[in-house]
Amino acid sequence: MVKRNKLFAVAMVLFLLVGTLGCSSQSQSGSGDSKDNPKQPYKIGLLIPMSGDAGDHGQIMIDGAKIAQEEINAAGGILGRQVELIPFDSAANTEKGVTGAKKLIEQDKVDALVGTYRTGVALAVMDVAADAKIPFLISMAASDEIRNKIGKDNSYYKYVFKVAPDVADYTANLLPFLTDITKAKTYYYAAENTAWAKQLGSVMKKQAEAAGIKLVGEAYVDTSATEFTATIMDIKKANPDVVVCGIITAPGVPFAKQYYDAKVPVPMVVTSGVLTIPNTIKNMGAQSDYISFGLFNIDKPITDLTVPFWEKFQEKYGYRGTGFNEVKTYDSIRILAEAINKAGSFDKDALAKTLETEQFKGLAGTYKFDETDHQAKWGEGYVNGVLAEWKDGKAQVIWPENVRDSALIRAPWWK
Amino acid sequence: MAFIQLVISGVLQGGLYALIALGLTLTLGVMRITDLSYGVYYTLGAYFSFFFIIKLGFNFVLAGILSVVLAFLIGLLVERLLLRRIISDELSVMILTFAFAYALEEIIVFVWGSPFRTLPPYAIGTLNIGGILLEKQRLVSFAVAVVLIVLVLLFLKKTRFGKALRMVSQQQHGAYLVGIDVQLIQRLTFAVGSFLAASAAVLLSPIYLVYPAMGWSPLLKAFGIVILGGMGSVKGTIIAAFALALIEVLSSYYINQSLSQVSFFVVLILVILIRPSGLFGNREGV
Amino acid sequence: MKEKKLNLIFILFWLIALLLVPPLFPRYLLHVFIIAHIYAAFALSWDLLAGYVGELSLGHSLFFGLGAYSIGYLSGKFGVDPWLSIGISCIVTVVWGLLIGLPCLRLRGPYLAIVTLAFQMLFFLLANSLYNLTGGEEGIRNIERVFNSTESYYYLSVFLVIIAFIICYLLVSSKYGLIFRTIRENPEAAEAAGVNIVNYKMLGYMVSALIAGLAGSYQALYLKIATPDTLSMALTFSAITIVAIGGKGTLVGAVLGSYVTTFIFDRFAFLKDYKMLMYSIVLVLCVLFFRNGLAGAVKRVLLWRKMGVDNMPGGGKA
Amino acid sequence: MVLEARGLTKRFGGLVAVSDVSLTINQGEFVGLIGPNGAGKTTLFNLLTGFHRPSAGTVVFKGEDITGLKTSGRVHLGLARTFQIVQPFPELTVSEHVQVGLLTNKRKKQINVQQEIEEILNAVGLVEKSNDLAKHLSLGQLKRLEIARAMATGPSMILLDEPFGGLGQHEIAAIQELITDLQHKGVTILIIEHVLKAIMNLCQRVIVLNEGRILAQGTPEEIINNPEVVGAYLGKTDSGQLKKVL
Repeated sequence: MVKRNKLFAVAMVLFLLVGTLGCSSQSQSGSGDSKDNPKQPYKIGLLIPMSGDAGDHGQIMIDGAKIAQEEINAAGGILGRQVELIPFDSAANTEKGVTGAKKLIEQDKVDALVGTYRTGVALAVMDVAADAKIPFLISMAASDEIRNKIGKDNSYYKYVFKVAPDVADYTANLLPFLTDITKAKTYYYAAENTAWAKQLGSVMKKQAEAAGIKLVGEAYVDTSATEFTATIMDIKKANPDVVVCGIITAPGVPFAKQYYDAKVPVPMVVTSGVLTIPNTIKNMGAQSDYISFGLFNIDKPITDLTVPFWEKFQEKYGYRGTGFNEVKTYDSIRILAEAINKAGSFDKDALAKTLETEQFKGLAGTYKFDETDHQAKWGEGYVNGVLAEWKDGKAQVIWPENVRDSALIRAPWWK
Repeated sequence: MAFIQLVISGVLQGGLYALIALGLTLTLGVMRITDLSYGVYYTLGAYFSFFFIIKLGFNFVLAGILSVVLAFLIGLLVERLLLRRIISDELSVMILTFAFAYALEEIIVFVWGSPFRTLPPYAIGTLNIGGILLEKQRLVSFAVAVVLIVLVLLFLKKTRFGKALRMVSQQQHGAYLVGIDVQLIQRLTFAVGSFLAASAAVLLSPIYLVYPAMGWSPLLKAFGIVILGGMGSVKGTIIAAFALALIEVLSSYYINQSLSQVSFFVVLILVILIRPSGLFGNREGV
Repeated sequence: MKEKKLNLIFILFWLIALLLVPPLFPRYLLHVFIIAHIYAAFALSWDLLAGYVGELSLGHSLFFGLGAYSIGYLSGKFGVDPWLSIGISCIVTVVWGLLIGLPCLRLRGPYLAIVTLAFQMLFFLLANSLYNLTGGEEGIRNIERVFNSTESYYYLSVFLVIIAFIICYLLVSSKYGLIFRTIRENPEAAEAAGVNIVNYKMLGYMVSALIAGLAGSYQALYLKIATPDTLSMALTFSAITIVAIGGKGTLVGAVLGSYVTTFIFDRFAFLKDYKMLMYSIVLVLCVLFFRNGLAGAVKRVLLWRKMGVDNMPGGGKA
Repeated sequence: MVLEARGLTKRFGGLVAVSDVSLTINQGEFVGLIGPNGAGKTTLFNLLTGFHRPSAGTVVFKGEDITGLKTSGRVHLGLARTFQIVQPFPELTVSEHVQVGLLTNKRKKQINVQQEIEEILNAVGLVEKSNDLAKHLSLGQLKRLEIARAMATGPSMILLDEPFGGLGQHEIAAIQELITDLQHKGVTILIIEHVLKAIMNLCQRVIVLNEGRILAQGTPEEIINNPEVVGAYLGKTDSGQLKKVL
């Protein structure tokens, strides 16, 4: 039994060893505070999911970010300093996100943070960034709660800006499909039973009602649902002019397939997610035809940056962007660089002031942040989206009119 | 009319639920282990057919057969290399199979990446019989599922292996005494379970979609069905599968569409609490 | 009785080592230690059930999440004092443990595992979908800040994990520990020896829920937010991995495993997608070949000359 | 009368394992329970000790209806048992096996646990093994450990399920002695045994179970000469052959 003593001694040694290991590698990487030094790169921490169920988004974000980095560096960097990207896998998990933010700020000494895919992660990381007074550009997380939080304590979240669209922007993106394209009087909302889809539904309802369009039915399905006979029967019974689909994860595909097979006589438009990704559509065959969807960007001359970016992306990585992840990450980094260049100094307060007052060009349009809640504005003259329709596995842009490929392609069985 | 349509949809779905749950019920009965990696064979079946159809361009039937055969072989290997070592320790088996399910998911991400994949349909279109819509794809999948289930049932009833399997399931010790190679029976049963899970995936992945975490939901469904039907009762499993599918479809139309999963868990929890041996189980003390 | 003294020595050494951390280590590592302590407490609660009572709780993150959401509600929504909130949320998780345990613990093995999993999935689902009640993916925010410095949060985490360890240790080294082990070893024989297994399992389950809930509410307090991540299956999976690596049924193993995995995770952050793969393969190998984990290996190295390893009393069941 | 069963019936699905069994056992009695394989002896034990719930019938112990009581509750009342196939706690030491029984013994104040453990281990002859893990014991030692664990719960009645099964002559004698000692201490004993010879000497009364029913009961002498018992054991042969077997 006395031997147990040794057991704990060894345990202690192991424990201290691990700690020291952490310590020693820390001292290697913590390379000084020589900020504003033109020799030092300008470090941007990317907080993105690279594993877990949102894992595939992360790589696309990095791919978009790298193009921004190359372009900025080729143009002489940010006030002469080269841009360095330091990604961290937040695994779309709140605790990992905070760990990442702390590591990037305290150990890697980044100058700014960009990222987060999940709203929950963004909300937790905001506080870390605000405490450390590090600029944080939220690129993907969309919920209103972020800008509400900034709006409530604008001086504390002075350096936090939301490049990502708001919930209302997601639905505003779809609205032309109802008003201009189909001239619908009624619509049906089919979505998955998540908070996000419910938020979308209630905002959509408000916007549609303002445009004189009535909601005639809604269905919230499980995130693991596979059988949609009941939903489709309910849609047919409600007889809307358009179906708005908020099923953005796995069940979206069987829903779309069943929707196609059942020949529901009205067009469907999808807000975002699985049915807007080329990879999903690739092998669906005819069953993906006639699905319309909203996107934040596509290879059309929306600004003069857009087409070159999409071409560069395709050429460099051999796949098409999704119009979400890579675009918003690219834009965030560009905005950051442009703002510092405009401010003419690395001073954070000057940067915040510039971000609050100036306008910035991105792939998706012109970014102008709200002065109180730091939300990028949406609509004509600001950031705007596009609507497209799948036909033969290709995305045909159907809105806005100045860049569209064709008018809405109608299925033979639509009323 | 609406009711008939819903019942038909429920029955079509039920056939596939039965197929998925059948393998698990055999494994549980014969091996007396809680196999939390059962869903992995479903995922593997889907990825194999994705690989054969999309990457190699095989036709659906050939790809399907190759996929289920591969799943069968992997089942054999897993039983031999992993489970056999610790099969007597219930807790270790659960931890191991849980870890294995996770590991395999990560391997799939490593090999095929994590994005959603889709497969082309094997039968397109819908039959309209007096206003009742029948998707051809679901009809085909149901038919194949029923054929497979009937084959398994015949196999259990008629063949020597089937009889030995039932003997092991009922009286493991007795089976030893009459000279049955229990290990062999267990290994083959485990592989047959993998085969059935994979065949369900082959039939369903062109209807749904393919992604690394796709196996968890069928695993839970299968467990729910097996528990509802009574552990080790083949008859109970099949009845429970159809009952569950019908409840899902009917409740989502007449009550609320968002509640099918919640109601599944609630029903499952209630059944375990009120009648732990399941609807058709007769084993004492659980 | 010597063992008791030695365990006290361990706790003392450990405590001193932990007190040395803030002056010696950079601030970021304090955060890593805090996370490691949260996981250690959570893993301890899981080990108490799996390693001593012999029950596999596959949905254990349920209690972690309940702790996190309770403090989220109390402090974040109703503005209750955060310290009081921690206390109340512990009571809440114990009550939930009772509510769920009472009917479930009559069940054995696979049934209990699946029912706990079903409960966890149900709550995860509800947390994600009941926006008005749970905030969905955004979780429950605005949990009051209790300290301004990471150091203070660190000391609190030390307090938390030591308390968790001591509770578990006192429990398993008392007569209850012996009774738990009889249930693990052979429930029927335990019943025949007069052990009312349902009652004792209930006791283990409630203490385990309490500690998991404490870990969860501390995490929410520290991050100032409670999100559905706290109810996820991945969290349970990490507790299982930590215990499998550290050594099941040893308590020390849960602590060691947590330090090792948290620091490895931190060191190998650059591995991205591969680290989960590595992690799960390590876990499979641990279950197959290294069943007594780190604590077992340490024991083996120390004792192999003196006596047969198999003769070690009180060792975890392989 | 210590233990009484009235109309005990147990059905597993379609199979009736125990059918309408009524029996009484008196204080201090030593009763044997015999019957061919599959006669339902162990199932009857499980019904008496609460491992199974009867499909019909009641069990009364010391005048109290215990039909709905769990096994542990019955143990607390003083009804202990051993198992046909030994059920040790493999990773626990021998003394811990006894300690568990003492811990759950609610009728007795725990004064000196260590001393009591020693006493019991002495009685079963395992005192020098007290720090060994159960998994390292031989079958004979495990059988004795079973009895030690049951004794530790302070029973007034013990149900022994084949305590001699699989043991050699020498070990059988040792356990026989142990059981006789128990009886002398006033413990009521109900024993299932295949080694009929062993119990024929020990028992005051023998109950014969066949196909789930009580076929006969009486003194050992009466049982050996009962033609129905002989038939049940050996089919249609004569009683002389049974006597040879015994």
